[in-house]
Amino acid sequence: MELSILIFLPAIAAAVILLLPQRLEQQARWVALVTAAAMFVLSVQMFFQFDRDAGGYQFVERHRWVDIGAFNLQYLVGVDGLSLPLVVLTTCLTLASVLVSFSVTHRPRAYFACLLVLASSVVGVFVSLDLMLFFLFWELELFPMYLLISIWGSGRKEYSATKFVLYTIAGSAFMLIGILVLAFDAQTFDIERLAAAEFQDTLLPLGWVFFLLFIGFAVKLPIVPLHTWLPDAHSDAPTAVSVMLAGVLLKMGGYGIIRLCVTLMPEVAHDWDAWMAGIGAFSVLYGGFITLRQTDVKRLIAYSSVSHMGLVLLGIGALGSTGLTGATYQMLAHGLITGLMFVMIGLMYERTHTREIARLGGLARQMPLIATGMVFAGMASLGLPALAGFIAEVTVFLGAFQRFEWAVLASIVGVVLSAGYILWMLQRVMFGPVRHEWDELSDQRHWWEHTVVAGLAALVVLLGVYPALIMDVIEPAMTTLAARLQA
Amino acid sequence: MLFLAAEPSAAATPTIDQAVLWAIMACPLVAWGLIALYLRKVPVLAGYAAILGIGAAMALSYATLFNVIDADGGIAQYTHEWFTAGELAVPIGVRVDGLTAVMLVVVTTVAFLVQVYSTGYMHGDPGYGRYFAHMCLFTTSMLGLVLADNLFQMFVFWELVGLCSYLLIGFWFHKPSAAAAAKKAFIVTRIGDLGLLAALLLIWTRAGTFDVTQIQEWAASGEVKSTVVTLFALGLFAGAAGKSAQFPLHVWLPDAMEGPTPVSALIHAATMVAAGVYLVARFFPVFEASSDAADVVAWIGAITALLAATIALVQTDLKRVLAYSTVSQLGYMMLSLGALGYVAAMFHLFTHAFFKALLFLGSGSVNHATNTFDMRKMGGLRKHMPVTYWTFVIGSLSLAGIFPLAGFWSKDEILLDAWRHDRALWAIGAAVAFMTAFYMFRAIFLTFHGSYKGGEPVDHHDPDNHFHGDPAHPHESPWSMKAPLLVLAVPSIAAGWFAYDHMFKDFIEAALPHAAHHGSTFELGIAISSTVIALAGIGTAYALYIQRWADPASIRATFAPLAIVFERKYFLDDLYETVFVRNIFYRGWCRLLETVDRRVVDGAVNGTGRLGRAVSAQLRTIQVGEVQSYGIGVAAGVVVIFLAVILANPL
Amino acid sequence: MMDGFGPSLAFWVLAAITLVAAGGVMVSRNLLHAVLFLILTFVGVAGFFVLLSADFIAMAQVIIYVGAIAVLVLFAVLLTPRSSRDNSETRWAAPGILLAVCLAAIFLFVVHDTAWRTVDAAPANLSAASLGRALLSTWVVPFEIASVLLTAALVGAIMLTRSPEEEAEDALA
Amino acid sequence: MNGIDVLGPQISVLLAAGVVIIADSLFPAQRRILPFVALAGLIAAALWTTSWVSRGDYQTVFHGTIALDRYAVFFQYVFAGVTATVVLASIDWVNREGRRQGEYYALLLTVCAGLMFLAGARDLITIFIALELSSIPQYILAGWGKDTKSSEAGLKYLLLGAVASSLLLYGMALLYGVTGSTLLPDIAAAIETNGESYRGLLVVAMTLLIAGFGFKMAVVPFQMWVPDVYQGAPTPVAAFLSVGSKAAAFAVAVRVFFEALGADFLSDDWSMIFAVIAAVSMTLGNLMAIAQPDIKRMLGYSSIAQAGNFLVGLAAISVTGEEFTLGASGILLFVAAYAFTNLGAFVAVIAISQKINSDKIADYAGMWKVSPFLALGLAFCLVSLTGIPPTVGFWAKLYIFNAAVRADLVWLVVVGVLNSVVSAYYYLGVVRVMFLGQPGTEQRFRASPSIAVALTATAAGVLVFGIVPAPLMSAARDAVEIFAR
Amino acid sequence: MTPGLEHFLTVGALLFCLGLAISLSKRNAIGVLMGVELMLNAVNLTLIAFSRFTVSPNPIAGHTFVVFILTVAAAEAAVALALAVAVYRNRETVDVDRLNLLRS
Repeated sequence: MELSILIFLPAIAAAVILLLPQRLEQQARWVALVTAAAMFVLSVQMFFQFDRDAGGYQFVERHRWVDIGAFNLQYLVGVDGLSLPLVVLTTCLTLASVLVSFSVTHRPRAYFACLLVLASSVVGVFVSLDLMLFFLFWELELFPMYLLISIWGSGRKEYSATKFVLYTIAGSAFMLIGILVLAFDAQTFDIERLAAAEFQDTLLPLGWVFFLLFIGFAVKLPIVPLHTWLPDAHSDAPTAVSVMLAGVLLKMGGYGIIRLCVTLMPEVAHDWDAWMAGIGAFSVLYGGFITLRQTDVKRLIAYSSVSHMGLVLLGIGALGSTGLTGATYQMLAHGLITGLMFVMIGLMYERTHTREIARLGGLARQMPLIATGMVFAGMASLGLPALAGFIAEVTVFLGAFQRFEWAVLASIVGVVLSAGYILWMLQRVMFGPVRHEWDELSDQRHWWEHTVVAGLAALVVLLGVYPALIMDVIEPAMTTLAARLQA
Repeated sequence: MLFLAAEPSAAATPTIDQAVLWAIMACPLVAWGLIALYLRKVPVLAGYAAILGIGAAMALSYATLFNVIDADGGIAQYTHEWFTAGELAVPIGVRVDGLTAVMLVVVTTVAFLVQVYSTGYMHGDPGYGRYFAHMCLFTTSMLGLVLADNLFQMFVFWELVGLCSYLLIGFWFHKPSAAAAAKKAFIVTRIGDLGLLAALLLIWTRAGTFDVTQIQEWAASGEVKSTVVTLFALGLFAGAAGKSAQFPLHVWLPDAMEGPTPVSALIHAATMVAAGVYLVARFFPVFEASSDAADVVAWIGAITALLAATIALVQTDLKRVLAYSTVSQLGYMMLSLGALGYVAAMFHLFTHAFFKALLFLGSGSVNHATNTFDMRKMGGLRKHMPVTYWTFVIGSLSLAGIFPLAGFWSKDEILLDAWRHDRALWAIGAAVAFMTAFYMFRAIFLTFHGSYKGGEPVDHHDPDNHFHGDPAHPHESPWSMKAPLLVLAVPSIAAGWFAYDHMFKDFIEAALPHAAHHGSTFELGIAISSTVIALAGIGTAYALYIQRWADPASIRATFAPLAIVFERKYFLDDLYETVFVRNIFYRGWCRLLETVDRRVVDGAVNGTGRLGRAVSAQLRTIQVGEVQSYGIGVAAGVVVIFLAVILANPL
Repeated sequence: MMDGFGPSLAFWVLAAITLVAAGGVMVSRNLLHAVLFLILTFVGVAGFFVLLSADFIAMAQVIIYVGAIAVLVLFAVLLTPRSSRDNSETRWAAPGILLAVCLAAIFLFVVHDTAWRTVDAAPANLSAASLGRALLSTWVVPFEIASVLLTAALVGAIMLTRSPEEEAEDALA
Repeated sequence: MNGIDVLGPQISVLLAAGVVIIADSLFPAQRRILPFVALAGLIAAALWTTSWVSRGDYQTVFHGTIALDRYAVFFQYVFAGVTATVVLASIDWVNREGRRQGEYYALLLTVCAGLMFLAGARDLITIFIALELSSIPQYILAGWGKDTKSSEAGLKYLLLGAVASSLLLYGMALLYGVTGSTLLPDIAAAIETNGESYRGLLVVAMTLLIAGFGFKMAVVPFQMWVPDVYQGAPTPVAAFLSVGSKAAAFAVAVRVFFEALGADFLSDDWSMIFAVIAAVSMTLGNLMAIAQPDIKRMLGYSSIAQAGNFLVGLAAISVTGEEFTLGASGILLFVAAYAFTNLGAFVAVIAISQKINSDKIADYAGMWKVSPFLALGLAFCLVSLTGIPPTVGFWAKLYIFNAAVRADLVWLVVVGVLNSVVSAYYYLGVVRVMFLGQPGTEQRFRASPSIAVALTATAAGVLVFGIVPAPLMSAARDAVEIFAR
Repeated sequence: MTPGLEHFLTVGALLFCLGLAISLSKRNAIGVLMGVELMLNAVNLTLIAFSRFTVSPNPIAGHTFVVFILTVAAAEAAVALALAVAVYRNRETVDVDRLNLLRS
């Protein structure tokens, strides 16, 4: 029941918001806030209710949905150690997104409704245990994203929104084929049963099926060379959307690779492991190098996401319990850190209305709190120990090093690159001589701004110093998976 | 959870409670938290909180030290599980032994004194609270690094001290040079940290442990392939080289002088930069097991020592002289470690911490009076600031290695080890010793002797300038600054006396698994020769800068090419920054990739879109609007379909 | 009935008339001539029907095609001014004709490639009576549909050809 | 069961047509009532159909020429619904046009009756005549508008339609010649017994049938009339064309190809042909739609691409068992989905175009501000056409692709999904213009009640079946079960 | 030589293709219509020939078919001419190659 509430509560709230009368328009944010908070509380409660020792899926709900002969779909949701943390991440970042959007006054009803629908669909992706349900939610997320970017965005927002949607649709088109082929062979869309199925004689060679699914997820992750939608989407999206996009939407890709590609087709995963690790390492480096050249703060962070998400793939490619756990942890860590980063950039942008690094400078003097937050986020982003990113990165490296020494050695160079671009950005934006054109600007001052920044920062620290809290949830699931992979 | 009882690992262990060890870290951390959250805007309290927190840590450190001494340098280790990720199990724990105890004491003592000093030095700075917060965080991290019982944890704190170093170098972030220096420090040390990270990965995959003791035993067991040990050792050393500013990664340390002077004293002279030495010492058996790695360490150390000393000869900035001196001395320590002089290196680290901190604080005091570090604008300060002068001289003498000051004993041991290991190393060491004595006294003579040249005028329009004296009339610093100088003068003189009866040696060697004899501590010939060399250096400086037997400028002109090389720091900064980073890397490689990304990768995407529209526009022209063409389409369809069927599947 | 010289001669003559007339439709530059050729073709086809013992259909062919359609077309042609009676080809003629030739080749090929099982004697029940019965039993629905279709076409044609003045009048009413 | 009962739906529709004409001429002042008479007829037809369904009285009547089965029933519902929506959507246009109103509705109803006949036709003659009954009034309707473009569209449509139906007829004639019968089951039986020896002829006949039906389906290369006619014809008529005649063509094609030409040595051929045509149609249709500035023409091209999607289902029919059911029911599902979706889109276009007097997509800029209801409805339908959840279009595509995968036509699915991406580009382009563009006028306007009802009904269908697709799917599946062997 | 089924079919096919050629090539709408009528005639001829020659349980079907085709042809012609008139009224031409208001 909890999962259904998580999925449908925001959807219902979105409907409520849309039905608000015009004069209560500005109250939409409160409805959204209450909803997001309720979701967060509920998911956290689930997180602690979750039985860490029992394997398999928990909180499972199963209903028949479409039952037409061979076309047999279920409403089947549940969480395990992989998806539960991601669900919590989603609700957490939804809350953060709602809070950072508190100052949105342009068509607030539609805005918050979109945001909630987005949350609903992302949660749906993470908890669906039926392939078709999964795909449905996967596609559903496009609407709100498209509208959010194209209406409330900036710059070339229409271009970016369209690019985002087309890219995702293209990826999911491939994914759909893979899903259909798999489901045809196993005669079911149930992920658990698919995982148990032995695929023989599929319509397509299983490797192709893997590849088809992989493409869909790689677009989302994103993996070089399928990444160019990300910088555009990020740079033109409003803050909250960047938070959601970097924070949870990219994770859908990594989640999909683990949940579908690797779990359902372990043999193929074995054949392709070196490729995955190699592409992951390549993404890390490539993203890092290109990030160094970015002159727009948001684009910079977007490219850094490309680099960081490469690590996820590297960890997955290791196909071991450590690598997979690290990959999952990296998704969480990156979600929080980049979320925080975009919040900070958003706060800054709200005041300066520019993201051009060249136009900024010395802001730490005018807005010390924002600068502090930015430095904190930057440090987390470059993988500073005691913050979440470090644990994730090192776990990935340790997990993958046994099998792919060179890939790991190559990608640890990314650690230096990330220090390079983050510090360069901080130096240019926050430090240096004061620019008096920004003298009028205020520091962060609203309670929601404080709450978001402090909350996310606290979580980043918590994940950095007490990883066991989450690792203990992720690990059993990944160990089981790894055992299956070794078999 | 952290304080759950754990089995101590060694039998003859110190009885110190692990809570004390954790508390050593916790005290400054609490102070940090208090300052960061509540006392940022209350400068006085912030300073006191920092002093209190670090003072408490210092007290506990001394307690620990005496406890370890009581246990004859035995090892106490308390390990817990931090987290597990699949096969990976990461421990968290504390380990205390002679090495740790010495480091604890050095770190907390210097830190404490520097905090006291800072209350005077940083007085009136708008970032006063922030300063102390960073200092507390640094102390915590440094203590954590020292106390760590495993490489992973060490790495964590290793990076954290790097962060604090970054924050403190860039403390005056509005100065572009400070911001750039901070960034440079972080990135350059991170390059070294790659090696450390690789070592971390290697040790986990090959030895399956991060534990210090186990790694030492693993290396000492001799069952491991030597390349693995060598690679591991080199990885560690790469990290150490970054932190300890060894060639070719030394370039960040001189720039780090952009930070407040107390910071330079604490972080960039006494503690953090010594962490590299500490790391190598911590894993000394690994280097013992790999002579190749040891040689690399020794020679890198020697090169660094020589390089930095030569550059220090020509510096005009007091702090930079000290900075290069630090680099040079760190090279000395590395040289010693590479020459398998474990004890000597640690001993030098120990003594160096005090006198170098003293020198830095002294230079800060000078700056406090003159608003500058440029020695060409000073002179004659001896009269105005006697305490500063005399403590500075003590520090310099100690650094130069004059009997019986602290530096003499430790430097002497290093030269002895070098002599025994490789004469070439000794020769370099001796040359460096000469240069050290020379440039230190050159600095003293330029700064404190002669006539005062007026200092740097205060720019009152600069909101960041909190200088509140009058550079035209230099005065002695307040007691908050003088007291630490005086206190530090004591160990600068006396710290070397621990060499008596192998006291330090035995104590610190107990930290190693197989207590071998790592060199004796004294040999008269070496001692005399080094003293002579040092005196020669002082004499030369006296001759040139006091007696003016020769004009330094003309000497410089004579050796112009060499002087330029020194002054331009062997062109290394230019090579790195301009040639490599900016041109080859940034404007070449990254730009190439970015262009590829924009034009090719993204271009393919946009190109597909454009192609689609173009194809669409072309295709639509077949809709000419004439009905016959449409009918022809139909008829052609029939023909084509029929032919296709027949061809595919003949009758 | 097919045996013998008479039917053969009739066939060849009819074939000649029909195809030549059809070719005449093709080559006529004047629409009026084309209509006349068209009528000739219809007549030829009617002749074939007779030859194929489909007397009723032949009659219907003459009545409907010649009597109705052709006359309709003729009127339409005559009602348009002389300038619109041009019957030349468009620029698509060459490919169109080429395709038609291809199609003809295909048709002829399959027709002649097939081993037809034919009956020599005409089937017994091809009379107008049995046609009537079939129309009113098996194909009564199409029969009814056809009536609706004609009505609809009639209504539609009338509506389409009403002049704007009538329209206006109608709209006012 | 007597004939009246069997043909009840068609008769009630035709009766309504008659009543409309007569009422129009007798009571010209009461014209407002005409569409409701037409609707009454359609509702009566639907109710009549429902009464069969409730009786479960499925059978073949009139000597096998008309089948009264679930399949026919399914399509009768679709056609009644489509016609009703078009009638609703036409009211404004017809009122504005102000002329020959009764005849317009009567012709619409006639087409509807023709389509309904087609749904049950099981005999070549009946098929032909029913096809013509639905076509000829459509030619007239296409030329119904006052402007030259409309006449031109009508004439073009007719001339091409005539050529196409001649081809179809020739194919039918050959089929008859080979098998000696016009009844589909008899044809199938004859082909089973000695069809192999007539293969060449059968292939020709089959090709000609494909051409004939393909013309109505509007698939490449028989599609070229589509954009011109859609653009020129009055928009309600274009809406009707795009859904009604296309659906009917597929209805009859499934029946003919499955029931008559299902023999193994033929079905391989035609399923391959359909697969290729499907791929080409999707690709060309979508590509041509990309740069299309006129929304009606754009919808025309898109309908070509959609026809390609339908054909995927036809290609996926292999003649035995479960897979057949999936492919064929996929077509039916797609027909229903497409009916909702495309009609919805057209209804919105009708309303908007009338207000702004333009069919240019660029002129739809800022429609969201001018008329949120219409913009939202249109956007939603376009999303459904793209095949993104939660719309019925998503399920239709999914189902039909699923069928294709099961028929081992993965390559076709690849083409299909890639085309979905292309189609997303231009469908969403319209959405983008409507939602993000700056409106030329701030003058807000409301949709008329009839349009509102029509759009609400279709959009609700798109949404409801987008969330709960099961009923529609099972209906489609039951409908094709009669073919299962 | 006795004319058999093939002969009639040949004539039918040729007539059909002539009709097709005409309808595909003629500029005048009425010309095109004539081509269509020729095609329909060819179909009729084919059907009648089949009725006459082939073995069939129900040979009258061909004849019936022809009747319907005749009907439809008439209806089609009527509508076509009506549309042509409508076009002519607006454009003063029935040349289909000038009917190109609707394109690309």
